Amino acid sequence: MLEIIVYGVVNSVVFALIALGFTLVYGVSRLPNFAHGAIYVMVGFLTWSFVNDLHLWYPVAIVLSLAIAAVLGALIYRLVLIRLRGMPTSEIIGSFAFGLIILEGLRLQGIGGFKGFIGPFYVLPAFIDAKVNIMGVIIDAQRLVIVGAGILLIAALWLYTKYTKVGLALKAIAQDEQAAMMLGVDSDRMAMISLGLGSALAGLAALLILPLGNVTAEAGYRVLVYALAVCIIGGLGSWAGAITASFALGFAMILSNSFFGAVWESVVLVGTIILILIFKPSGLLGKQKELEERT
Amino acid sequence: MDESRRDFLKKAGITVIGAGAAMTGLGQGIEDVWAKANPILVGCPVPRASAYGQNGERGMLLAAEQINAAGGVRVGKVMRPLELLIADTRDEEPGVPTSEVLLSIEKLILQKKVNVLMGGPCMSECSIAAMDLYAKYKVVDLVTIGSYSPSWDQKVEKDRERYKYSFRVSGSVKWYIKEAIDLLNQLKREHKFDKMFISIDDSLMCRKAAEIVQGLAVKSGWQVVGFDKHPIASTDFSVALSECKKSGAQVLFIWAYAPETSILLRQWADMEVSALPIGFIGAAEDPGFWNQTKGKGAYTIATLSEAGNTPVSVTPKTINFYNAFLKRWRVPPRSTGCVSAYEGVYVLKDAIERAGSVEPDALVAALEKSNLPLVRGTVKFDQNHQIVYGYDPQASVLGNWVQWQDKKRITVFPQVGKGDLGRIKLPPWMKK
Amino acid sequence: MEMSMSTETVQKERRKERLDRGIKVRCESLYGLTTWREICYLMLPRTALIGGVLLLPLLVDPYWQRVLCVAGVYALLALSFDFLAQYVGLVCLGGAFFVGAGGYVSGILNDSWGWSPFITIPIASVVGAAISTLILLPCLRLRGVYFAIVSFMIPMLTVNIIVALNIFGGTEGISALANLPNVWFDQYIILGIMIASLFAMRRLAVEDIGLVFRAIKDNDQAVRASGISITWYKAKAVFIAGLIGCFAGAYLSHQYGWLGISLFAMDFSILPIAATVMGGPGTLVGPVLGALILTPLSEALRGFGQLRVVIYCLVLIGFIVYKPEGLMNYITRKYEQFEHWKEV
Amino acid sequence: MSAEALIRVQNLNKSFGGVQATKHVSFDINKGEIIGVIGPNGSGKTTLINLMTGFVKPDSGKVYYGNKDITGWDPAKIADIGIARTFQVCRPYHSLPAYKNLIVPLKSPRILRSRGGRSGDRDAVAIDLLEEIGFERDAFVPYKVASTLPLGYLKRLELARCMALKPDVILCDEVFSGLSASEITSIVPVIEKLQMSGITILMIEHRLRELFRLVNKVVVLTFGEKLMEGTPAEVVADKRVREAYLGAETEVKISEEEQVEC
Repeated sequence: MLEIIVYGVVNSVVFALIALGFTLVYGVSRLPNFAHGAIYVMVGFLTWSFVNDLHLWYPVAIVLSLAIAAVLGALIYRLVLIRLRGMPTSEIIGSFAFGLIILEGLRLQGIGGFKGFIGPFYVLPAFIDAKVNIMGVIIDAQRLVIVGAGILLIAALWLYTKYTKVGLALKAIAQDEQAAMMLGVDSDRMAMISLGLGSALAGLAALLILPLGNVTAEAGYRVLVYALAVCIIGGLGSWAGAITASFALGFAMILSNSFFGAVWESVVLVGTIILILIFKPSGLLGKQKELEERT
Repeated sequence: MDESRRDFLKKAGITVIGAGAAMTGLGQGIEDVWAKANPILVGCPVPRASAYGQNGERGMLLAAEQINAAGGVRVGKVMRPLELLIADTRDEEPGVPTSEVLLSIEKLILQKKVNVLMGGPCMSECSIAAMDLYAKYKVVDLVTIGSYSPSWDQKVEKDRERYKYSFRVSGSVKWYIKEAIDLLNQLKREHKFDKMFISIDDSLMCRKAAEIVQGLAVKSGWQVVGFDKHPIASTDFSVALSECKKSGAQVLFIWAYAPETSILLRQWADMEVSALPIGFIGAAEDPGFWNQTKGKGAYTIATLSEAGNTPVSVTPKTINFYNAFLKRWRVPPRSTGCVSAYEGVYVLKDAIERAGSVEPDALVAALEKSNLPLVRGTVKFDQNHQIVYGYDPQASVLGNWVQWQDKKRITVFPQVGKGDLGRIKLPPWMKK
Repeated sequence: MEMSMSTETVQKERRKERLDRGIKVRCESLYGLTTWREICYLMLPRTALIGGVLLLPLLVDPYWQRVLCVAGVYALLALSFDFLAQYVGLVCLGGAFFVGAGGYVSGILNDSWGWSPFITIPIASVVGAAISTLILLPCLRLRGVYFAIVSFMIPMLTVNIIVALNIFGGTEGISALANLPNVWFDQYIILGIMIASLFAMRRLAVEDIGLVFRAIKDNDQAVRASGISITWYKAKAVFIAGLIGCFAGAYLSHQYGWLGISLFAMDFSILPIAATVMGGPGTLVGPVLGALILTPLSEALRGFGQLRVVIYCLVLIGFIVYKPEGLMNYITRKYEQFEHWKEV
Repeated sequence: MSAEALIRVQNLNKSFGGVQATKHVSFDINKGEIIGVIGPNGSGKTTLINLMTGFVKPDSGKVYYGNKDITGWDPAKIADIGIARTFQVCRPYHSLPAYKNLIVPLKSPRILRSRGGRSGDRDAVAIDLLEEIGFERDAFVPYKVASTLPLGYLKRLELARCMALKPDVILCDEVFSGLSASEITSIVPVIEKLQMSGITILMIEHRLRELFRLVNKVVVLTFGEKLMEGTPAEVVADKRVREAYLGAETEVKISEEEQVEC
């Protein structure tokens, strides 16, 4: 019972971390970044090879790969999405294709002696490799780190959008693009920043979560689907929604695991999504539909 | 007069003989040229991005290189070289439809006009679907990587005439389960173990298999004190492990192919669970496993499913293979696929030479009669074209269960041959 | 009608003046046809397409014939995607579900009762379409990205259910289904259906029901205000698209005599979209051509392993970003209009 | 509360976020009359129509049609029983030719029923309708793609789409706004004709002069509340209305004079 609660919380925070970057990007620039999962995985692989091939100090590797992720995110916007804004299908296809390029590119075999990342041999070191006992529930420290970091991150972002200039601009754009642009906020620049920031967040999530497991390209698709699920349930672009949703999902999954068995996990996942959308087509805290209905 | 005639006859005779000799020599020359220009085309559908695919590809390439270096394959009177045409099937990758895999096989058959097929695809769904292609195009195929599903030979059994072109050189899960049970019973005898805790990936295949194991184990006097199904790619096992610890099991039977299983074993060591981990553990097959778990994976027992992946001289050929592989690829053979794929090429060579042609039906007949001492033991096929596994290297091929003992994979079962062969050790915290 | 689109396409980069060729204007309505030139002008592209497609199988070797069949399958999927996206406004990223539904229905009928493909494929197309419609029904109220994303997930859900319940052959699927009689039948049935449904779709788009669909895309609220239930019409549209997609699926399962969870594979959802983007969204012909180009292309790249995916993604992005109008719109424009530079 | 009231609106409430769009609005519309709804911008006029036609669900309050309670019905269903509406922001099917825009209502169940399921020559009907409302047939305007039409035509297209539905009630949301005087004078008779044929009409307008010519009753809204209800003369005479219409004073005066004239 207690286990369910503890691991439920951990799961939920994991979901929140995964979805945070996606929802930030969508909230600010109304762009669904389908390369989210790819970047998540890429950061994992990069950090691994910085540490194991270039023998960099772990923190350095982390900073480096996060920087790369941010730049890449910005590039996705500059190269592709900037020309596709307002065409949902194109946005999705464009970013998804970019993601595929990253994912498959990481696995390229022997082109220019480049050995792609294939197989289950890539493990990131945990920040703290230990076990903690919470009232009889044994849990490894990394998971606590995740929870802590997750909460900090969310708080930090909140403060960022509340107090810094860029943050406020982001918020303004998110609320009313036209008005913000009239007030001299450069929407393109903001979208680029948001994509960079979002990608960095995806990377950060990867660095926190991946030490629990192995880095595999397949994770890219899974992460993308999870992020989508959370954001859809929470209502695209709504932070509060995303966090609520990740808790809903986190616990739904733990429960389904312990009562029906793991194979039902994803059935529960998508089941929840469809149910919620039937009753509230714009997600738990989404506004979109309401606005569209007003003529 | 008769002098001259005899003389003439002599000359004539010489010329005739000479001419004959010349003719034959010339003919020989022509045949060689023709042979060089017409290698035996072997199509190899392989999922290159998957670990098992890599194993198989390396095995097949190594064998082909050896054979060609030795002059090639004797077809009738001529020696023809082998040419492997490797096609990437991309099975075992997300989002790839089986039809695409089958299309890549059709490419080999229809466009490259290969004489024989061998190798993958690895995924059972694909390789079972592919059998109908081989039947349709009447091409011989040797499954030499992955695809352990029992439904493979069940399918052959349903219609032996239709599927006579399919042979399976790689193993069948049926046998591996038998091995597992025998190994468990050996432990029972030697260490008086009788309680096991089962932990598996929650995938259909693992569930099926684990249920069978459970049934058989219970029959032979085991007591199953716990059963844990964890979602694939789940990364925390402490709950299950603490249960296992409480349950007083002496064996932790694992059936899991997710790479995350290595975490299970790390946690097993951290928590000093007093139950010996045994089973089908994809993660523990890899030579990198020791470093991956920072040595915490010690004492884990897993199957490499093929003798020859460790330097144990089951047959004289075993060690040679191991060293050749090490030399060629600068890594030890990882696990399933390396050996079976390597052997597959030799099985083919042997069959072609006995059949004296590459005609499918002749080949099938020859293959069915194969009786060839190789790396894993002696290759024979049963009436469902499934290679025969067993414990006697003279009559069958052998499996290979290893335990991780200081940085090395030590073969602990079956106890045949000599080399990296040893007895099962228990972790310190299990010694009474 | 659908030709008039090209006149609206606005080029951002350069100022170009475009004038419709007189002959095009005269041909706008069929009643205008008088001379052979005009008839040819109209018939040429159509006959070229049909003739070309029907000739293809005779020109290529057996392997490429197989590729052609698969290309046909993707073409049908692209067609149904384009129809839903551009004529009804439902961006359905779950095309794989149609394939799966069709494939499973016909495969199971064939496997359990041994009915011949000639019966099972038509049944599967209808039943499969019905199933798809029912599954998508709850999502039809969703708009834009929401619908897209949910439809993207539906095939995955189905796979998980099949695995979880271990029904329909579970992870290993069912093989040894009846094949289609012969290679030529294989190809001409799919190509024939492809062309037939292509022209059927073009017709539908100008029929009254098609007009309602387009109206829904342009402005669903106004349609509701005219006392028409949009959900009901969207359902109809999904059913029509489902017919096409499910036929493709059923055909595929019999062509290879196999069915399995990978019938729901993501490629069946993604590749048709790529084809549509490349061929020209909204033209119906474009996506078909796109598929006929893209599938062989990605086959030809097979040798490159992972690189192949990278390459065709690059092609895709290139089109999306630099030629969003797609091949077909471009060609149509060239065919129907004079262009010349004009200084501003 | 006259018995034969066709539509009865009873204290409708709706708030978006914090904004109270309508507060306890209630009034009746009798069969066959034209009623005008006026009020400064943001006084909840459009919301009122959205509430009456089901596009927005009210927080509380009721809408009766005859004796049916149609509160919160699906818009399609409300249109189906004969309440048509135009949109303030024109919503043509821009990819279709003008006359094809009318195919949609002509294909609605309501029309099919009236024609006993038989769909006649819809195109002809559509084009006649358009001509009736002032699309020059011989200039091929009806055949032009909607996206190429100027605002004047789009407004009329909106109205035509309602007429095509053969409704009993039409709710017009600022059909006059953005039209030139001449265009308006061309539409006014159409509306009068509709009333003749017994159709009940509700008009939201800023063009008070034209409005007051048409309507028999006016409802005045400010900040979502009903300020008053009465004949144009009464409304014009009313102080509060003037105050509500800061700056609109003059306009009201003008219409006053007209009242005197006629």
